[in-house]
Amino acid sequence: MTALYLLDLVLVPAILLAACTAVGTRDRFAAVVSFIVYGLLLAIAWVRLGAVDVALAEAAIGAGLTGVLLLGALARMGRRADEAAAAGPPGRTLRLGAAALGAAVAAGIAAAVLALPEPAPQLSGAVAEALPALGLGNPVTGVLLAFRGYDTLLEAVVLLLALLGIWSLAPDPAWGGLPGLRHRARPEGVLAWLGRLLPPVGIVVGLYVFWVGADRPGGAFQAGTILAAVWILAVMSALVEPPAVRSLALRLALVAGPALFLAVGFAGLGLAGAFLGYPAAAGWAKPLILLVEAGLTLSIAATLALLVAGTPERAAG
Amino acid sequence: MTDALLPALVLATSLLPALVIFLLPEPAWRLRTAVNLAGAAAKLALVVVMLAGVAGGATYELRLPLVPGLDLLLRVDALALLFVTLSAFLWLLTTIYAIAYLGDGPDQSRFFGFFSLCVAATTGIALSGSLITFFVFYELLTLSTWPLVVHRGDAGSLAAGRRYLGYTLGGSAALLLGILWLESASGPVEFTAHGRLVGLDAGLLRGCFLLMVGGLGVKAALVPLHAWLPAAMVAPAPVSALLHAVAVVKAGAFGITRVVLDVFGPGLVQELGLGLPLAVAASFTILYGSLRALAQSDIKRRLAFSTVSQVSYIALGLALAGPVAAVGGLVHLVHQGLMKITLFFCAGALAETLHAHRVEELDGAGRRMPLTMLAFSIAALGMIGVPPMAGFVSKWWLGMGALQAGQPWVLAVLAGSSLLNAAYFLPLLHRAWFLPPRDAEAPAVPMFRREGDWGLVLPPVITAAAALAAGLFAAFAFSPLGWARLIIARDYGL
Amino acid sequence: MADGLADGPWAELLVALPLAGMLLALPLGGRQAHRLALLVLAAGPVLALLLAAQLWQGGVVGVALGGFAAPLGIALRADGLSVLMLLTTAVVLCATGLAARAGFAPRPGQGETRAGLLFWPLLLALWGALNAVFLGNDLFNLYVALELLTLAAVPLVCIEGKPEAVAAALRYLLFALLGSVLYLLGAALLYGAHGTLDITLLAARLQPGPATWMAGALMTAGLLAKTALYPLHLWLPPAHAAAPAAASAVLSALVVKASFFILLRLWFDVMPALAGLGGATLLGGLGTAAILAGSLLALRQERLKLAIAYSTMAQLGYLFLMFPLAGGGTEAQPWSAGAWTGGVLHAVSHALAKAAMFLVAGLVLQAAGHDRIRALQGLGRAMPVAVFAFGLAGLSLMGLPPSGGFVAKWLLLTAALASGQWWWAVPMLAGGLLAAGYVFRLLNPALSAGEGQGWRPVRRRWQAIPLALALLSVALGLAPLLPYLLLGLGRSPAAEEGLG
Amino acid sequence: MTSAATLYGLAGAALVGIGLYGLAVQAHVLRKILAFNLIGSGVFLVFGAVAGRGGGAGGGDPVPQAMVITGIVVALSATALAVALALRLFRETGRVTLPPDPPAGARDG
Repeated sequence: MTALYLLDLVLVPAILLAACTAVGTRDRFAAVVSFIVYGLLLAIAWVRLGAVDVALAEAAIGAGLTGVLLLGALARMGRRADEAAAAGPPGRTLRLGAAALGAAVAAGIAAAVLALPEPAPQLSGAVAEALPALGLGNPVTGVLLAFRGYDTLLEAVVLLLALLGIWSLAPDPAWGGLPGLRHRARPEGVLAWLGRLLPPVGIVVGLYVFWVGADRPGGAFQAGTILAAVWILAVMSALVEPPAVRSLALRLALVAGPALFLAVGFAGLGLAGAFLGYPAAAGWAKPLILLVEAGLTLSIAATLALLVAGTPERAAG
Repeated sequence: MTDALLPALVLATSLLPALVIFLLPEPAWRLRTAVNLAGAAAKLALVVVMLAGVAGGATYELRLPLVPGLDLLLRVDALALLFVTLSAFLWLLTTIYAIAYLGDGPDQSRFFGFFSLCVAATTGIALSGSLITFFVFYELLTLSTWPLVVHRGDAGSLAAGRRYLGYTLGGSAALLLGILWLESASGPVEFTAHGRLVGLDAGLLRGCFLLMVGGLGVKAALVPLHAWLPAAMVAPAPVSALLHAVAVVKAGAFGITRVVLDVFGPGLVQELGLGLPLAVAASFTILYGSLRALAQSDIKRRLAFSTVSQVSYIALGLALAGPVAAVGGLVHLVHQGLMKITLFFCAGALAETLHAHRVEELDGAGRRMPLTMLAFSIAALGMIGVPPMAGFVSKWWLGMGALQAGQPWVLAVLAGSSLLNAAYFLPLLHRAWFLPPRDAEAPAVPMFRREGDWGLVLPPVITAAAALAAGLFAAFAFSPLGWARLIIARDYGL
Repeated sequence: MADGLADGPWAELLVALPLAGMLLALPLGGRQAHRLALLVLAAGPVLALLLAAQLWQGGVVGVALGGFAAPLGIALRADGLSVLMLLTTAVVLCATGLAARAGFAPRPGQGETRAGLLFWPLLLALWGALNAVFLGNDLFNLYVALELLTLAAVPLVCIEGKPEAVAAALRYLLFALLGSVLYLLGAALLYGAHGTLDITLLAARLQPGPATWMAGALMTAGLLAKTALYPLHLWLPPAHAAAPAAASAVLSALVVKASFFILLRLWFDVMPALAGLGGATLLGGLGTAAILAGSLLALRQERLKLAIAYSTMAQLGYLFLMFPLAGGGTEAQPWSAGAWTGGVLHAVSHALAKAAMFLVAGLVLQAAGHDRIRALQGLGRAMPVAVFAFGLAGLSLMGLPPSGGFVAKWLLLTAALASGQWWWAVPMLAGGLLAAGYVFRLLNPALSAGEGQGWRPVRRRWQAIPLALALLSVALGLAPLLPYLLLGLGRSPAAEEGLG
Repeated sequence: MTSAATLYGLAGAALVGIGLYGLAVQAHVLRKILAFNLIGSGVFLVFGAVAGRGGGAGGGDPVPQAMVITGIVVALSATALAVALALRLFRETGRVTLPPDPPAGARDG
């Protein structure tokens, strides 16, 4: 216990240090790298908090995909001098004001956190009580797919909507075409080697994470992220081309998850008497939940991959 | 059922034509004219029905609750009828006149649509039975008049429109504040329940009175809130008639009447010491308007300042707070309308036919347009107060009322104003009848053909005759004077 | 009405149907997306009316989604306020959808285009998000709904691809994200303190304390940034002006109202007792500043859409006068909850009027190719119906009768005077006069006589769409009794008794 | 457990402060987006603290954990859109910062 507590005392300053570097350093590249490090440290913190599901999500999405997005954008904007650099470091007044604001807000939140009541009001009991009826072992999956399934449905739509937003920024002539720039990798390079080696492994890991999600940490979002990462790697190593935006198969893959979720939700109106409900009869809930999760995994993987690929910029070949 | 239906119908006779006309395509001249005239005639007929009914003791009431405490309430009482009769009658004539005046000009659907809307608003003002209803229609009037003022769309009209809106919307804000302040203390105010305000804080009541009369004073053109009115004379002549005689200025004066007689009651107004200041303000406006009129060489501007002066007789009569003076004020609401509309009709016809815009261009007009100038002369003499014209009747009752109320100084105001009236009207008549035309080569056309379109001639002749009749037959029960005496008798409980 | 109709899943459908439409539109493709979208949009008013009937017959509608009751599950809740907002949303979106065909329906013989496809799913998602907000009874779910709203709204701003629109969209996104993350932080603290985020349960369990205070402050600040209350308004005018007119209409009319709606829920339903006089006065003061600053800025604009956008900033200010004025009636008043009702009616009538104005601006752009106010001579002749619609909508903004805006302002003003807080009446009246200033400044050149050069003709049926909206905003002033009674259903007691 | 959870909650509070500072001070759009992500993860940590305090069988209250997962996905969606907008802005105008606040009386543009 003491050793673990010691870990906390090291981890928290490290996280704060990484955050400060990400905000404070003059070098943008260093800032993004610090952010990725920060994300990985944070994932450890989540494990420490007993939230392995969240740790997976933070590592894969918060640190991984967000980092890739920022790095990619930074690369395309170039590191040459621009007006942000020309403006020089922010003025003293601004910095002092911002620091005061940040400190005040942080202090307020800290006070509020310290004042939270003991014992903590919580729902873990209620979740544990209701979980067996669904046939699930992982309470987080239960919350995501059943108790607060409505949130998850909206969230899946949010993800898709972000992709539509990115697509809407395409130049008109490139509409329907391939997203992102063409990637070139030397066939004998490390990237190409990795690109050939990792996908089979990644796909297996992804499917595993999806499958265990019902009972142990994991689930659609984590699995989808891993699958997306595999695909991104394959694209970056120029092994595959991203699909054209006008492809019907792609579009079906994108909407399959949320659409399936909605359909099961509507079915719930008849079968369970409530929208997004699962039938009370034993053994019905889990297959339905797995079905929804499977659809979501597919859609999330496709959506995340295309989010990273960016706007369509090339006409389809 | 008919009791609620009739006010709605009276309102509908101008509201529906407005909506129909908006939808008509520009070239549908015949249809538009037909709708216009049918609406005007129907309204007049309905008003006559109501006149008979109210004289027989009937009441008409229509209540439409919006939110609790905000009812749209139309109620026909004697005062409402006085105003609605005047506007219905004058609207019919103004419509005929406007159709002739605008001929085949542009944007007619817009013009006549808003024209009808304007009259709908005036009808609503006349029939409104509560302060908030009054305000609703009062604002509708402001807004529907604006497109008419800027109808020509040139820089001058647009500037006049801006000034008109600036003044009237500012006035409305004051009026609204006054109404709401009063109602927040007393609850909704209807025009029937006297005594509702008794016991409220005197300071609050004075403040509300000031805000309300100040707000209404903008439309009633009380100095110094009058400057929009002379500016607005750039509008086409039928619009001037509407502004000065049928609707806008009258709405302000009518509002002051309602506030004094039916919201506060003459007794409370005196008790609060508000009558004398209002009388002084009105007297000042009367003299100031006349003096300014004297200095104008543009005919329409001269008439406009004359309106500033004449409308304040109404406020003066009510401010004096005796029943006799109040009769004088009320009856002037009608008399001034009849006379001033005649003058504007004639001025418009003179401008159209002879291109006479300035005083000196009237030389010899009497020979070239005798009917028009005859009507003009009758109205002008009436304004001066020559017996037995309508204006004389008003001034007589006002003077008697001033004596009765113990305010003899008002006689001096009346006398001075009459002298000034004579000073700015008589030279016009002199030029028209006794001087030769300026341009010698006046076209040799037979007498009555020279008058121009009959639609421009008939209306002023009718209104002049009416003004004359209102004076001559003042003693009859159905004359404006008889009606005003009935109203005052009811209001003062005589 | 049959029982089946009264008990139908209308609330769930109002969220699910737009999302289903959005999902379906994508594989369907750009040639058909607009048809599908219009079909789905047309169902909106029907569903909202059915829900209204359900509310009318059986009182507040509560739905435990999935059959899991709060606090474990998420509840939808429809009271009078929700239903009125849902109705308004359905109507405005129907009109906007019809008007948007001009810009985003495919032309004959043309293949799928970017904007021609994406506009429609984005619009449907926006509608779904709005419905989710108006029905949501769970503070975290409302966060997701708000994000859904933002991610649908931001791409709509720059869907035409103009550079200034991209910058405006980015600024909008950053403001909105900051707002929602602050909101989420507040939600976290509330959960920590009370173990639930269900509004009804929270209201019952609420304990004052540092966590609750901080949560309230953070959530309020976040929602203010999203509602663009002065001085957090900087993102609004460029975004609403740069967006295509159909999108501007929805953004100005509805999207900013969504975060305001949550603010109402927060202050009046969740923590009325904690909202002290100071906080309410602060909101009222900021609202006053918004009214004055927004109106003055609107007066100075050279371009029609910017002027309308600044007017939105000003009109949003009125909504915040509800907070200090709530309650405070006297015995002379025959109604209750005057200020609250007035504020809500203002939100609704502004939604209708502002949507009409932006749609007119869209027609102007279509006909003239620009929207410079000075160069709009002859507009009155080129499209009289649209100009008339603009004027009618202006009535509501000025708060002049007959219009919904008038009734709203009347209620607010009376509440101010009756409770002795006359100082709130001053900005309201001044704002009305300033609004008259900018509305007539826009109408003035339109009515001036010069013939506009090269106006492309606009058919009357396109002009009829904004006219219908403007007429509705006027009609709201002639028949507000129905909305008033509707709003009384499930109304928070704080609306009648005041905050604090 | 509880004290550790509170520690991470305090860290979350500090992260929000750091992120706010970055958002205000940094002009480069990507760095603003990065700062926003810092604030976001700080908020998630506060949620985590709330969940961790809840104890529970496996590891704390699963409801806030699920909310955090939802939040992470939503934050990624927003980040992706913001990055795409920033790239588009850069491509159109060559700028990597937001243009200064629109002047009050913006002229024709």
